Amino acid sequence: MKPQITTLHSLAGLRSALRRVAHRAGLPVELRYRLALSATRVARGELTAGRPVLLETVPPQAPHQPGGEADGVPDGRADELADGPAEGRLIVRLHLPHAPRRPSLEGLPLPAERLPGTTAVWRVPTPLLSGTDACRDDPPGLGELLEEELSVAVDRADALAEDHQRLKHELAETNSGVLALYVQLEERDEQLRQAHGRILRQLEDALRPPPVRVPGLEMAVHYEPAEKHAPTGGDLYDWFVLPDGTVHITVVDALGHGLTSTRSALNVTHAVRTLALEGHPLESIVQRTDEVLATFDHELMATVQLARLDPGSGELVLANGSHPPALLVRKGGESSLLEVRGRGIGFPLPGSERLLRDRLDPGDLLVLYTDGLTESRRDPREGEQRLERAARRHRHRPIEDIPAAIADEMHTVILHPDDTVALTVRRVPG
Amino acid sequence: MKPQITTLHSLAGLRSALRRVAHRAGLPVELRYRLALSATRVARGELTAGRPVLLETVPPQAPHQPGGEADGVPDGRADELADGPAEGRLIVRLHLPHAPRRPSLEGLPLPAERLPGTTAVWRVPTPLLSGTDACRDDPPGLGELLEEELSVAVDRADALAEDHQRLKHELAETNSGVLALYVQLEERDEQLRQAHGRILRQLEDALRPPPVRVPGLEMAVHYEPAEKHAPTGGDLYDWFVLPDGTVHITVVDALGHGLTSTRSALNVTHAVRTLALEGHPLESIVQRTDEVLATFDHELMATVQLARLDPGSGELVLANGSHPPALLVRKGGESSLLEVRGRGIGFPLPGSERLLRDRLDPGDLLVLYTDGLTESRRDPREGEQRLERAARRHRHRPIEDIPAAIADEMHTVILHPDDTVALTVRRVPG
Amino acid sequence: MAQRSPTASEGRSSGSSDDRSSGPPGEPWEPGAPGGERGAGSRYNVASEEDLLTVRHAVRAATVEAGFGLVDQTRIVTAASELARNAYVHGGGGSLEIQPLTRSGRKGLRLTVRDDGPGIPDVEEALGDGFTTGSGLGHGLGGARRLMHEFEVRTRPGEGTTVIVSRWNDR
Amino acid sequence: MAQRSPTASEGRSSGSSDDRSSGPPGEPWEPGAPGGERGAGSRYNVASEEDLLTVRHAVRAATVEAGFGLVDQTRIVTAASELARNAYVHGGGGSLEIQPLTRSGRKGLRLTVRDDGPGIPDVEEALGDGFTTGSGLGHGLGGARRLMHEFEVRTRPGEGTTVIVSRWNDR
Ligand SMILES: [Mn+2]
Ligand SMILES: [Mn+2]
Ligand SMILES: [Mn+2]
Ligand SMILES: [Mn+2]
Repeated sequence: MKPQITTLHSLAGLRSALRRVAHRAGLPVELRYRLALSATRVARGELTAGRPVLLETVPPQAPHQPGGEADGVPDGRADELADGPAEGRLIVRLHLPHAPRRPSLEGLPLPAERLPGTTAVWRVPTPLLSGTDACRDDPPGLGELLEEELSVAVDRADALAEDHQRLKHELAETNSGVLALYVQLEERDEQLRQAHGRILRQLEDALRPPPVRVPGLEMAVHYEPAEKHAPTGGDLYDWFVLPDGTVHITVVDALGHGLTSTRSALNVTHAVRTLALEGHPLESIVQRTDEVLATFDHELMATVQLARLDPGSGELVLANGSHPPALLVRKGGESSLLEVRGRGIGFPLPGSERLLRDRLDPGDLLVLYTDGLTESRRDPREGEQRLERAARRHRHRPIEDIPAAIADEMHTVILHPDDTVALTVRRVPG
Repeated sequence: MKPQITTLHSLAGLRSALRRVAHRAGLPVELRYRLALSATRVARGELTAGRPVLLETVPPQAPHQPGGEADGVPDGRADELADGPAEGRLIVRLHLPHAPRRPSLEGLPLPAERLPGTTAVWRVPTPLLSGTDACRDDPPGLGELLEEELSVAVDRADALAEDHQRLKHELAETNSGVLALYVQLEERDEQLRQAHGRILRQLEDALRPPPVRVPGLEMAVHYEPAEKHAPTGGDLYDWFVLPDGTVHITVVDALGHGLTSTRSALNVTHAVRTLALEGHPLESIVQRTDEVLATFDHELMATVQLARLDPGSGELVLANGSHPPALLVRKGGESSLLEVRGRGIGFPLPGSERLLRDRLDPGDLLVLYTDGLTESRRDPREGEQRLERAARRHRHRPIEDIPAAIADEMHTVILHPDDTVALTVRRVPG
Repeated sequence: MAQRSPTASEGRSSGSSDDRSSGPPGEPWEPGAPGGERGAGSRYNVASEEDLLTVRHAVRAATVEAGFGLVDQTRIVTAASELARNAYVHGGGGSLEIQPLTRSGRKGLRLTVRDDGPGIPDVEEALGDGFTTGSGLGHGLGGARRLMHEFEVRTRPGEGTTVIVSRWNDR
Repeated sequence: MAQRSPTASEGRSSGSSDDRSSGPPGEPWEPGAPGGERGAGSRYNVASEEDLLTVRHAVRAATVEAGFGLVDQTRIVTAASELARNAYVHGGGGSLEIQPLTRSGRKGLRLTVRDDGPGIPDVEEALGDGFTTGSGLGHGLGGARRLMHEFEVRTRPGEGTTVIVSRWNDR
């Protein structure tokens, strides 16, 4: 086989010549049809227009003839020879000597290089031929070559289509799997949150006293931390029945937020409780609590509101240490803030200056709270006035609903978030 | 176009005949080559062996000739006609009259039906031809048909390969994305756990007193719930310095586990604390605590151990209500269980029967605990003996390590899991 | 967790996942309402298996364009594929529209998947996570909702289904 | 969370995810040690992009065979694909072996992915989750570890990498 240059006047002739050369060079069938299709596409315009093209083919050289290839390669590069004798290259140049412009080489089934001018070149690696040129004897007909190519191309397409099918299925499976995995992980997350929330609430409940049921009084409480999902801060309440049948209520707001202030608040409510149960008079309890706690918690500062209620008579007694005033709303709607001067635990000169005495008639509502309820808009006075209105509005509702209803109304605007306790007591006909 | 039967003696002839029929019937190129390739595969054996095959073709009927098709279809089924005039069918039957066995119809590029005997049949839908048979005029050469087929097949394969590439890339992207998503969700989960664990520990810490630092005494405590990750149960301790400089320690084990017993335990430690700070004598505090708490918690039952220690002199005073005995380990290794009869809060006849007085010399170690420490193997006596040995072994270690070291050793075998508190006090040269 | 405000009689349900990186602050995003600026949308038919792939590629490209990271790309592409498959399998074919969003300098992507199928008789049930039970793989609607920030279903028996989902970019 | 007992000098690290559905009770599963009964393994080359697909299909089929549900299939196939890709991209090609496991009546799957690449200089670093930062997508080793119950890396600079992972079926 030698380099050849042929002038061609028809597509059929071009294809036929190329296929025979490719076959003789032992090109794989796929490369052969790619080469034939590509050359056809490049030359079609010229041949259709009746202008001949030149086909120059340089067959691969036998291994014992290194460098021989370079003879037919005017623009041969050194790296073309670097492939060594393991495989040769069939070089195909298609010259369009009469073409008015350079042909497009875009998207050819076998990419071509462009030489200067209107020439396209393919350098196609060929397998190492064993000994003699095995394909030279008994050359098949052109129809045979075409049929072979068609068969290979169809098989390749069908194999790809099958792969494509498997791959689409795999992607669909994966998509379903990802969805299911995501849901599973999110559900796990949700369960985790719920479990932790449960423990947190139980632990918080452990800090708070159980409900007290006393004929003649209805009581309910609402508490919410400054930050959602955070545990109780330093706002705490306590309520219990004293041996004489009166109800004692403590509301405390220990300095700071978070859990250290929870401990302080617990210290206060428990000290007050024990002192009250011990029989200490109400007017001395704020001061006595300060004394008792000062010995081991020097940092503790807390405002505290103490209330005593006789369920039978409705008699109310209040003591106070720096805590915002209790609110009393009469059945008829008149309301008053029950101010009692006094200073809280850890404050200078701690203790309630006096006791305030009043009386709840059936239907009257007492509201105890921490400043988080009234000072969410920063102005205590304004907050107390809003509280009076809110409590008046809600005072006939079921007792369990009142504290939350008041808090909701008070907190429509929050400029200064703070822990909040709202506790309501209503006297009912015993 | 009419039904035809041709006897063929070569593959080339078969293909040529089929391609022309298919072309005339207006078959899409892909169906044409699939038909030609399939027929070739079915007939190859026979033709190679020199035996002729029969090709019978029934072209699609024009719309105005309903039922006409059935003439050429001896085995025609009703549903073949159900397609109506919208599209016809080219019917191709390939008879192998001399075949020794039925040909394989597996995996053909265009699936065939098998008729009785050695006949394969293809019924190929053809597009509705507009008016006259557009393809009849100017029939292309066989080579042209083949080239066209090859080009279509290669384009299809190349398009599929490109799709395949995109799809592989998409699958790879998805795989990376799923990995990253999984990691992100797991990390979120981890952060959630950590945040909740932190809050839980803080909340638990809020229930427990802060460390007490007193010259002359070292103190450390270890607590573990019966169930890992659960919060503290009803086992609690308290320690603080009294106004006279002595250290008061309370260890309580409230009935039950879980968080209701936590509230009970808190009630006890705080009542004891307030009474102690109030100046009540130690021997009356257990009984007084019962009285104070009985008024509002009728269910409460708790064992309690009270200790007073003078950091200067080492003087130790113990009171007890149904609680397991404290352990005293001397510097030299002698040990004794300090038994004090008494009954706990909520028990009948509550109160400590007497006080036990002893003295800690420098290096002596006092161990207070709840029964979870000693009764994990169900036998209190056996547990107390093991505790003596364990405390003896660890008594010289840094004080912070001792309670956990003792607990670890006591809990190598757990038959009966219970909340555990272990609290140790060592006298050091003041 | 996820807010649900379905009105069963209307067979309509919307909600947003509580993902830490939820949409920009402000009022809840109302599809069709003025507010977020929206770019030109592209619409794709969903009438064949091949269309499902085309849609997947297009959504992937849109997520990249909108600057979504790999994890969010995966979320959105997965949700889009599921919704498109639903429209194809249960709705007998339909369309998917991709619309880039911009609000407060953040980018987002809105997908609107429509079909003229039989509709979903019980949206709440379809949104339930029948996944982890392993049995009813359902429509995966619930999964798609979790994957996106905003989610709305409009359906009525016999009148087809429209699902509108969107997700905002963190960056 | 995940236990790690790496010895940096040996460039070896093993651990198990703390997944709720971890392996059967008993001693930790020791690769190579007697214990879990193992079926005959199949080995696949990982030397081309096409091989990655073949491996993915094979692992998918093995998970179905072992009775894994869709979610676990996704976990295992994702991990396998990542490890095979690592071996191909970073290890210059290698192999993946699939081995069915049985212990205490439970079924499992073990994957062994080998390459003769440069090895991983710092396994701990490679296991770190550089994912969510968006930048270093790393080897995804850490992700693969989280997806599986058991995980072991044997590597040394210049001596290739072997990753052995397994997962047990809940059912
Ligand atoms: Mn506060
Ligand atoms: Mn406050
Ligand atoms: Mn206990
Ligand atoms: Mn106990």
